[in-house]
Amino acid sequence: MAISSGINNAGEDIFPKLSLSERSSQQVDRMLSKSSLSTVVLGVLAGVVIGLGMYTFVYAKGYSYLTTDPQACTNCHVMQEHFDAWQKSSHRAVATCSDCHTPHNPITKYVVKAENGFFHSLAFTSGWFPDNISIRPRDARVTEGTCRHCHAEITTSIVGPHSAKDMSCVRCHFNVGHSAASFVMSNRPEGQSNGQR
Amino acid sequence: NIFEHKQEAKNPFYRVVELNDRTEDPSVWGKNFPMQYDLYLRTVDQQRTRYGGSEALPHSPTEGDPREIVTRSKIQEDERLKRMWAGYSFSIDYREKRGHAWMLTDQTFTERQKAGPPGACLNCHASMVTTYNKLGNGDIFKGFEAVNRMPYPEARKLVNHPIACIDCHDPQTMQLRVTRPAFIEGMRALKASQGIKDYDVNKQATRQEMRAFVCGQCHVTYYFKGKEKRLTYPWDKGLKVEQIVAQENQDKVVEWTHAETGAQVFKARHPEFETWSQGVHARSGVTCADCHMPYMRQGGLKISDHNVRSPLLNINRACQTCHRWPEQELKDRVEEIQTRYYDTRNIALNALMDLISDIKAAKAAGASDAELAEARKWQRDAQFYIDFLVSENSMGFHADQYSVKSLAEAIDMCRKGQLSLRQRNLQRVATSASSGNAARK
Amino acid sequence: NIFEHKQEAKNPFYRVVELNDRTEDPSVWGKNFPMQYDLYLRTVDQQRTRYGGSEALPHSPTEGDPREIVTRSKIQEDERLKRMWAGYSFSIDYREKRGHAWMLTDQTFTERQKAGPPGACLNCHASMVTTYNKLGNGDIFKGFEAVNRMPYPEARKLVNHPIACIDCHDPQTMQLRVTRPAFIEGMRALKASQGIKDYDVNKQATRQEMRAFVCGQCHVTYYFKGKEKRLTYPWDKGLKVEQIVAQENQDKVVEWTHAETGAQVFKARHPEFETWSQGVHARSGVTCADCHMPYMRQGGLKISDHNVRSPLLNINRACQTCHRWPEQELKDRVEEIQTRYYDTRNIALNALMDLISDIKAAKAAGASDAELAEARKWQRDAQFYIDFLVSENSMGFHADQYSVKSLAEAIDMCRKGQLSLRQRNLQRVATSASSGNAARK
Ligand code: HEC
Ligand code: HEC
Ligand code: HEC
Ligand code: HEC
Ligand code: HEC
Ligand code: HEC
Ligand code: HEC
Ligand code: HEC
Ligand code: HEC
Ligand code: HEC
Ligand code: HEC
Ligand code: HEC
Ligand code: HEC
Ligand code: HEC
Ligand SMILES: [Ca+2]
Ligand SMILES: [Ca+2]
Repeated sequence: MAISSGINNAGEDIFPKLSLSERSSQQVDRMLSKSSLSTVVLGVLAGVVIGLGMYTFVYAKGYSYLTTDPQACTNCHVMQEHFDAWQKSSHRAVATCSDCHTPHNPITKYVVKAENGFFHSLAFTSGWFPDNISIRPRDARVTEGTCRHCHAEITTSIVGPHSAKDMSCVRCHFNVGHSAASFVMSNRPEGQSNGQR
Repeated sequence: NIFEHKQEAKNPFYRVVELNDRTEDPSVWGKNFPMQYDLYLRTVDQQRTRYGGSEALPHSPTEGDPREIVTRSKIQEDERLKRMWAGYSFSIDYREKRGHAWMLTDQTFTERQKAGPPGACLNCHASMVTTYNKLGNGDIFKGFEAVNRMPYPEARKLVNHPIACIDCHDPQTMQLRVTRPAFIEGMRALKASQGIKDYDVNKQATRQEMRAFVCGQCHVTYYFKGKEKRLTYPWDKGLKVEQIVAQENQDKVVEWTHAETGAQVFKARHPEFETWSQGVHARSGVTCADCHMPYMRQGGLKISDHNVRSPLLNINRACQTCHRWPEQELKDRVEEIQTRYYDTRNIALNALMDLISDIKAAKAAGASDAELAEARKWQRDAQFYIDFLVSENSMGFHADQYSVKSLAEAIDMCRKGQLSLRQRNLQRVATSASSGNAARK
Repeated sequence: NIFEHKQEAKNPFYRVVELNDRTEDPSVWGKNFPMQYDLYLRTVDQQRTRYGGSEALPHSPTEGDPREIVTRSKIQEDERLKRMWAGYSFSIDYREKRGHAWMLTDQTFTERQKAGPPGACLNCHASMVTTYNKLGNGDIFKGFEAVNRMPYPEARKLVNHPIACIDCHDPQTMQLRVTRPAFIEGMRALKASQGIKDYDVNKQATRQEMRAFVCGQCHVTYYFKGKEKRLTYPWDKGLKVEQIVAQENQDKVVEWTHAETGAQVFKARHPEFETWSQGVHARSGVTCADCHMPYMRQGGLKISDHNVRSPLLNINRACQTCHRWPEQELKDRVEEIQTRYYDTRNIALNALMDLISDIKAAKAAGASDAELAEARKWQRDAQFYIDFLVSENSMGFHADQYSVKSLAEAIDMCRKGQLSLRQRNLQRVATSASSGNAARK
C-alpha cells in the first residue's frame, strides 16, 4: 500500500500513472458507469455511435480539431476553461492548443486530430465525460513530445546522453499551457487568500 | 442533447416568480432555479465514507420520536465519549450528522431535548430569516434575541423548514449573504482582534470569503451566554483552540459538572469553520463551497452542486479541479491523513479516561476539593481540547498538522493532571516513605 | 548569444577528458562539466534561514582543531539536548550541519572524535568509491567491510575528498547511481518487507527514485552492527519511526547507558530520507533533488543546481515551478509548519526532561533496578522517538503531520514513564497511606 512508504510513489509504479494510465482508465470507467447506457452503447454500436459522432463532428464543429485556431477549440464550451487559462498562460503567445496537443509530425498529426475530434465529439454529445477532464495516456505522450520538440536545445542536458531513463516535463510544468491554479483564480480576485488564519 | 447545450448557454435562468425576504419556501425559489433546487432536495440521501458521510439505520417510530431512519449513535460506538460527557445531555444521545434536509427533524427528536434546550438552538437547524424578521419587525438582531430566550418547544412552532435558499442568498441578486447575528458578532470580534474595527461581513467580505462564511454561520463551536441564552461564538482572541479556551475561561463558561470527577466543564461543538481556517486550503483561498458544493456541468451551464455532502462522494468535481491525481489516490491521501489523526485521537481519549479514573479514585479515597482542584482544572481544559477535535467532522483533514498538534498538547495536559494528583498523594505520605523525595522533586 | 546556444545544444558537454571509476578528483570531472563543478564548489557558502541553513562562526584554530570557521553548537543552544544525550559523545559536541564541502573537515575535527569512532563513519563524509574499490579489489562490499572495522584515524588516511561527482554519477554515462553498500542492503530489506525479492537499486530504481536515493545514501539514521562495526540502516520493518524502533529493539541495539538514569539507550540520526518518505511530497513523486538541486538556466541549458542547500535560499526555482504562490507566502507556509512542529517539539523535550528527573530522583531515593526497569524502558523508546525528530533537519517540513503525530506518541510515553514510577512508589507506601487505593487504581 502506498502509505507504507513514499518511495513507491516516487517511482514508475505510481508516478507516471498519476498523469497517465490510471487517471484515464478510471475516467473511462466513470464514463461508462455514468450511463446505464453503456450496454446499449455496445448494442447499437457502430451505427448510432458513429452517426452521433459524425453528427456532432459537424454540428458541434468537432472538425475544429482539424484547424489550429485555438478559438476553434472553444466551439465546445467544455474547452472554454482551458482556453481562458491558456490566454493567461506563459504560452499564449508562443503555442496554440494544437501545438501541444497534436504531434509535430505531419502524418500522425491529422490522425490524432481526426480521432480526438471524433471521440470528443461523441463524448460531448453523449455527455459521457467527467466534469474535470483529464488527459489520456496517448495524448499526454503526444504533449510531452511537443515540449521536447520545441525545447530540444535547452533540455539536451537533462534528457540528453546523461539519462537513459526518461523524465516527465509535465511533472513540474503541469501549468504551462493552462494551469489548474488559473481555473481556481479565474473565479476569484487574483491571489485572493482567505482572511481567516 | 446538443440543442439544450446551446440554448442554456445563452440564457441561464428564467425569472418565473418574484422573490423577496418573505419568500421562505424553497420550492418557490425552485421555480426560478430548478437545478439548484433539485440538488438541494438530494441532501436527504445518506452514504458512508470510511470516516464520514452517514449511515441510514431503521428506527421504529415512537410517538416521542416518529423518525423511521436515524444515524449511528456515536456514544454507543465509543464509550469513551459517553464518559467524557458524563452528566451532560450528550451522554444521553449523540449521533452521526447527516444531510441538511434532516437538520430540523434530528434536532426536534434528539433525546437531548430532555435537557430542555433554548430556542437559540434553532439558529442553525431551521430557516430563520422570515422568523427573525417577523419577531424583530425587520430587525434580525431583535428577532434573534427573542428566539434565543424562548423555550425550544415554543420557538419550534415559529419555524417551518430546515435551512433554505433564503438563509444563504439575497432574493433579489442571489448573492451570498450572512443572515445569522451570532456570526456577524463573532466575526466582528475576530476582526477587531486583528485590528479591523466595526467589520461588517455583508459589506466587506470578498465573494470568496462568503463561500466559507455562509457555512461558518453554523459549522462552528458556540455557547449560550447568560440567561438571555444569547448564542455566542467565542472568537474574541482568535480561532485556534487555545484562543477559544482562553476566551471561554475568561467568560467563566461552565456547562455542567462532570458526573464522575466533579470538574466544572464546558463543551465544544463541530468547529469545522475554525479548524478549516488553520489549514493549508484556507491559506490557499480554498473554501467550503469549493469542496462541498463544487461546480458541476448541467447542460451547458456550470452550477454549484447544492447537494452539500462529503467531497469523497464527489472527488472528480471536488478535488480534481485542482489536483491531478487519480480519484483513488486522492481518497487514499485523505484517509492517510484521517488515520494518522484517528490514531492520535485514540491516545488522547485514553489519556483523558486515565485522568478521569484517577480523579474519581482520589475522590473516593477521600481527597479534598482543594487537593483535586489542580487535576480538575487540567481535566477542564484538556477535555475541551479533545472535545473540540473529536466534534470536528473532517477527522483531521481540514487542518492535518494543526489538529494533531492540538491533540499532542491535550495529551500532555491529561498526563500532567494525573501527575499533579499523584504527586500530591505522595507528598501527603512522604514523611512516612523514603521514596518521598523522589516524589517531591 | 544564439550561436553559442546552438553549439551547446548539439553537444551540451565537451568531453575534454576521459572519466572512469578511478577518477576521484572532482576538478577533473569539472573539465567536462564546468557549470556543475562551479556550483558544487559553492557548497562552502553558509547562510541562515529561520530554522535551517547554517551560521559561520569564527573559531581560533588549535592544533587539535585548525578550523577557522565553525557552526553554532546545538547543545549549547538547547541544554535539554545535552541532557538527553548525557554520557554519550553527542553531549560533548553537536553542531549545526553545513554544506557538503565541509563534511570531511567537520567530521575529522569534531570533539566526538574523543570517543574513538570507527572507519565506518567515513561512508557518509568522504568520497569512498575509489577507496572501496581499492581495498576490495573491485568489490565495493569487501572494501566497505574493510573500512568499517578500521579505527577512524587509520581509515581517514585512505580518503582525500568530501563527497565528489563519482559518488553519485556513473563516469561513463553520468547517470545517477548508488555507491553505498549500506543503502543497497537497507533498501533491499525494505523492499523485501514489501514483498519485492532481491531488489537491486541500481538496476530497478526509476530515474525519479534515484533523485532521492542518491541522497538517501547518507541522510538516514543508522547504527554500527557488531564488532565488525557494519554500517546498518534498520529498515527491515519499514521507514516509520515506530518500525525503526521495533527493528533496533529486536537487534538489541544499545549505544550507551544514560548518565543520569542508567537507562540503556540508543541514538537516532538525521533521518531526512525516512521522514521525507512519509510526507505528501514523496507521495507526489517530488524528490530531494527537485527542491535541493532544482534546475536552473545557464547559457542555453537547463542544469541541476549542484550548490545543494536549503530551498528557502532558492525559493523561485525550488518551489515556484509547482507552487504559484509569492516567495514570501511560500516562506511563511514553511515557517508556519516548522513553528507548529517546533512548539510541539518543546513539549516533548520538556516531558523527557521530567521523566529523566523522576528516574534520577527515584534512583537517588534508593529505588531498585527492578523498580526502575519500566520507567527506563519508557525512556529508551520515547527518547529515540524524540531524538529521531530532533535530529531530522527540516524542522518538520518534510512530513508535517507525521512528525507532529510521532511527537504526540513520544509525549505520551514520557508521561507514562513518570506515572509508572510514581505508581510504584505509591504502592510501596500504600499500606501506610489511605490515599493508597487512589494511587493503585
Ligand atoms: C466537439 C467539441 C470539442 C471540441 C471542438 C474540442 N474539444 Fe477537446 N474535448 C471535448 C470533450 C467532450 C472532451 C472530454 C473527453 C473525455 O474526457 O472523454 C475533450 C477532451 C480533450 C482533451 C483531454 C482528453 C484527451 O483525449 O486527452 C484534450 C487534450 C482536448 N480535449 C484538447 C482539445 C483541443 C486541442 C481542441 C481544439 C483543437 C479541442 N479539444 C476541441 C470536446 C471538444
Ligand atoms: C504549452 C503547452 C499547452 C498548450 C498551449 C495547451 N495545452 Fe492543454 N495540456 C497541456 C498539458 C501539459 C496537459 C496535461 C496536464 C496534466 O497532465 O495535468 C494538457 C491537458 C489538456 C486537457 C485535459 C485536461 C487535463 O488537465 O488533463 C485539455 C482539455 C486541454 N489540455 C485543452 C487545451 C486547449 C483547449 C488548449 C488551447 C486553448 C490547450 N490545451 C493548450 C499543455 C498545453
Ligand atoms: C510550439 C512550440 C512550443 C511547445 C509545443 C511548447 N513550448 Fe514551451 N515555450 C515555447 C516558447 C517559444 C517559449 C518562450 C521562449 C522561451 O522561454 O524559450 C516557451 C516557454 C516555456 C517555458 C518558460 C516559461 C514558463 O512557463 O516558465 C517553459 C517552462 C516551457 N516553455 C515548458 C514547456 C513544456 C513543459 C511544454 C510541453 C507541455 C512546452 N513548453 C511546449 C515554445 C513551445
Ligand atoms: C524537476 C522539475 C522539472 C522537470 C522534470 C523539468 N523542468 Fe523545466 N524547469 C524547471 C525549473 C525549476 C525551471 C526554472 C529554471 C530557472 O528559472 O532558472 C525550468 C525551466 C524550464 C524552461 C524555461 C527556460 C527559460 O528560458 O525560461 C523550459 C523551456 C523548460 N524548463 C522545459 C522543460 C522540458 C521540455 C522538460 C522535460 C524534458 C522539463 N522542463 C522538465 C523544472 C523542471
Ligand atoms: C479542500 C477541501 C475542503 C474544504 C475547503 C473544506 N472541507 Fe469539509 N471536508 C473535506 C473532506 C475531504 C472531508 C472528509 C469527508 C469524509 O471523511 O467523508 C470533509 C468533512 C467535512 C464535514 C463532515 C462531512 C461528512 O460527510 O462527514 C463537514 C460538516 C465539513 N467538512 C464542513 C466544512 C466546512 C464548514 C468548511 C469550510 C469552513 C469545509 N468543510 C471546508 C474537504 C474540505
Ligand atoms: C443553518 C445552519 C447551517 C448552515 C448555514 C450550513 N450547515 Fe451544514 N449542517 C448543518 C446541520 C445542522 C447539519 C446536520 C444535520 C443533521 O445531522 O440532521 C449539517 C450537515 C452538514 C454536512 C454533513 C452532510 C452529511 O451527509 O453528513 C456537511 C458536509 C455540511 N453540513 C456542510 C455545509 C457547508 C459546506 C455549508 C455552507 C455551504 C453548510 N453546511 C451550511 C447546519 C448548517
Ligand atoms: C452554531 C450552530 C448550531 C447550534 C446553535 C446548534 N446546532 Fe445542532 N448541529 C449543528 C451542526 C453544524 C451540526 C452537524 C455537525 C455535527 O453533528 O457535528 C449539528 C448537529 C446536530 C444534531 C445531529 C447530530 C447529533 O448531535 O446527534 C442534533 C441532534 C443537534 N445538532 C441538536 C442541537 C440542539 C439540541 C441544539 C441546542 C442545544 C443545537 N443543535 C444547537 C449546528 C448547531
Ligand atoms: C448552505 C448555503 C446555501 C443554500 C441553503 C443554498 N445555496 Fe445557492 N449557493 C450557495 C453557494 C455557496 C453558491 C456559490 C455562490 C458563489 O460562488 O458566489 C450558491 C450559488 C447559487 C446560485 C448561482 C449559480 C450557481 O449554482 O453557482 C443559484 C442560482 C443558487 N445558489 C440557488 C439556490 C437555491 C434555489 C437554493 C434553495 C433551493 C439555494 N441556492 C440554497 C449556497 C447555498
Ligand atoms: C480550489 C483548489 C483546491 C481544491 C478544490 C482542493 N485542493 Fe487540495 N490543495 C490545494 C492547494 C493550493 C494546496 C496546498 C499545496 C499547493 O499549494 O499545491 C492543497 C493541498 C492538498 C493536500 C496536501 C495538504 C496536506 O496537509 O498534506 C491534500 C492531501 C489535498 N490538497 C487534498 C485535497 C482533496 C482530497 C480535495 C477535495 C476534497 C482537495 N484537496 C481540493 C488546492 C485545492
Ligand atoms: C518539497 C521540497 C523538499 C523535498 C522533496 C525535500 N526537502 Fe529537504 N528541505 C526542504 C525545506 C523547505 C527544508 C527547510 C529548509 C530550512 O529550514 O531552511 C528542508 C531541509 C532539509 C535539510 C536541512 C537543510 C538546511 O539548510 O537546514 C536537509 C539536510 C534536507 N532537507 C535533506 C533532504 C533530503 C535528503 C530529501 C530527500 C530524501 C529532502 N530533503 C527532500 C524541502 C524539501
Ligand atoms: C556522502 C554522504 C552524503 C550524500 C550522498 C549527500 N549528503 Fe547532504 N550532507 C552530508 C553531510 C555529511 C552533510 C553535513 C556536512 C557538514 O555539516 O559538514 C550534508 C549536508 C547537507 C545539507 C545541509 C546544507 C547546509 O547548508 O546546511 C543539505 C541541504 C543536504 N546535505 C542535502 C543533500 C541532498 C539533497 C543530497 C542528494 C542530492 C545529499 N545531501 C547527498 C552527506 C551527504
Ligand atoms: C549514514 C551516514 C552518516 C554516517 C555513517 C555518519 N554521518 Fe556524520 N553526518 C551525516 C549527515 C547526513 C550529516 C548532516 C546532517 C546533520 O548534521 O544532522 C552529518 C553531520 C555530521 C557532523 C556535523 C554536525 C554535527 O553533528 O556536529 C559531524 C561532526 C559528523 N557528522 C560526524 C560523524 C561521525 C564522528 C560519524 C561516525 C561516528 C559520522 N558522522 C557518521 C551522515 C553520516
Ligand atoms: C550529491 C549527489 C551529486 C553529486 C555529488 C554530484 N551530482 Fe551531478 N547530479 C546529481 C543529480 C541528482 C542530478 C540530476 C540527475 C537527473 O535528473 O537524473 C545531477 C545531474 C548532473 C548532470 C546532468 C545535467 C544536469 O545538470 O542535470 C551533470 C553533467 C552532473 N550532474 C555533473 C556533476 C559533476 C561534474 C559533479 C562533481 C563536480 C557532480 N555532478 C556531483 C547529483 C549529484
Ligand atoms: C515538483 C513539484 C513540487 C515542488 C518542486 C514542490 N512542491 Fe510543494 N507540493 C507539491 C504537491 C504535488 C503537493 C501536494 C498537494 C497537491 O497535490 O497539490 C505539495 C504540497 C505542498 C504544501 C502543503 C503540504 C502540507 O502538508 O501542508 C506545502 C506547504 C508545499 N507543498 C510547499 C512547498 C515548498 C516550500 C517547496 C519548495 C521548497 C515545494 N513545495 C516544492 C508539489 C511540489
Ligand atoms: Ca499540512
Ligand atoms: Ca500534510
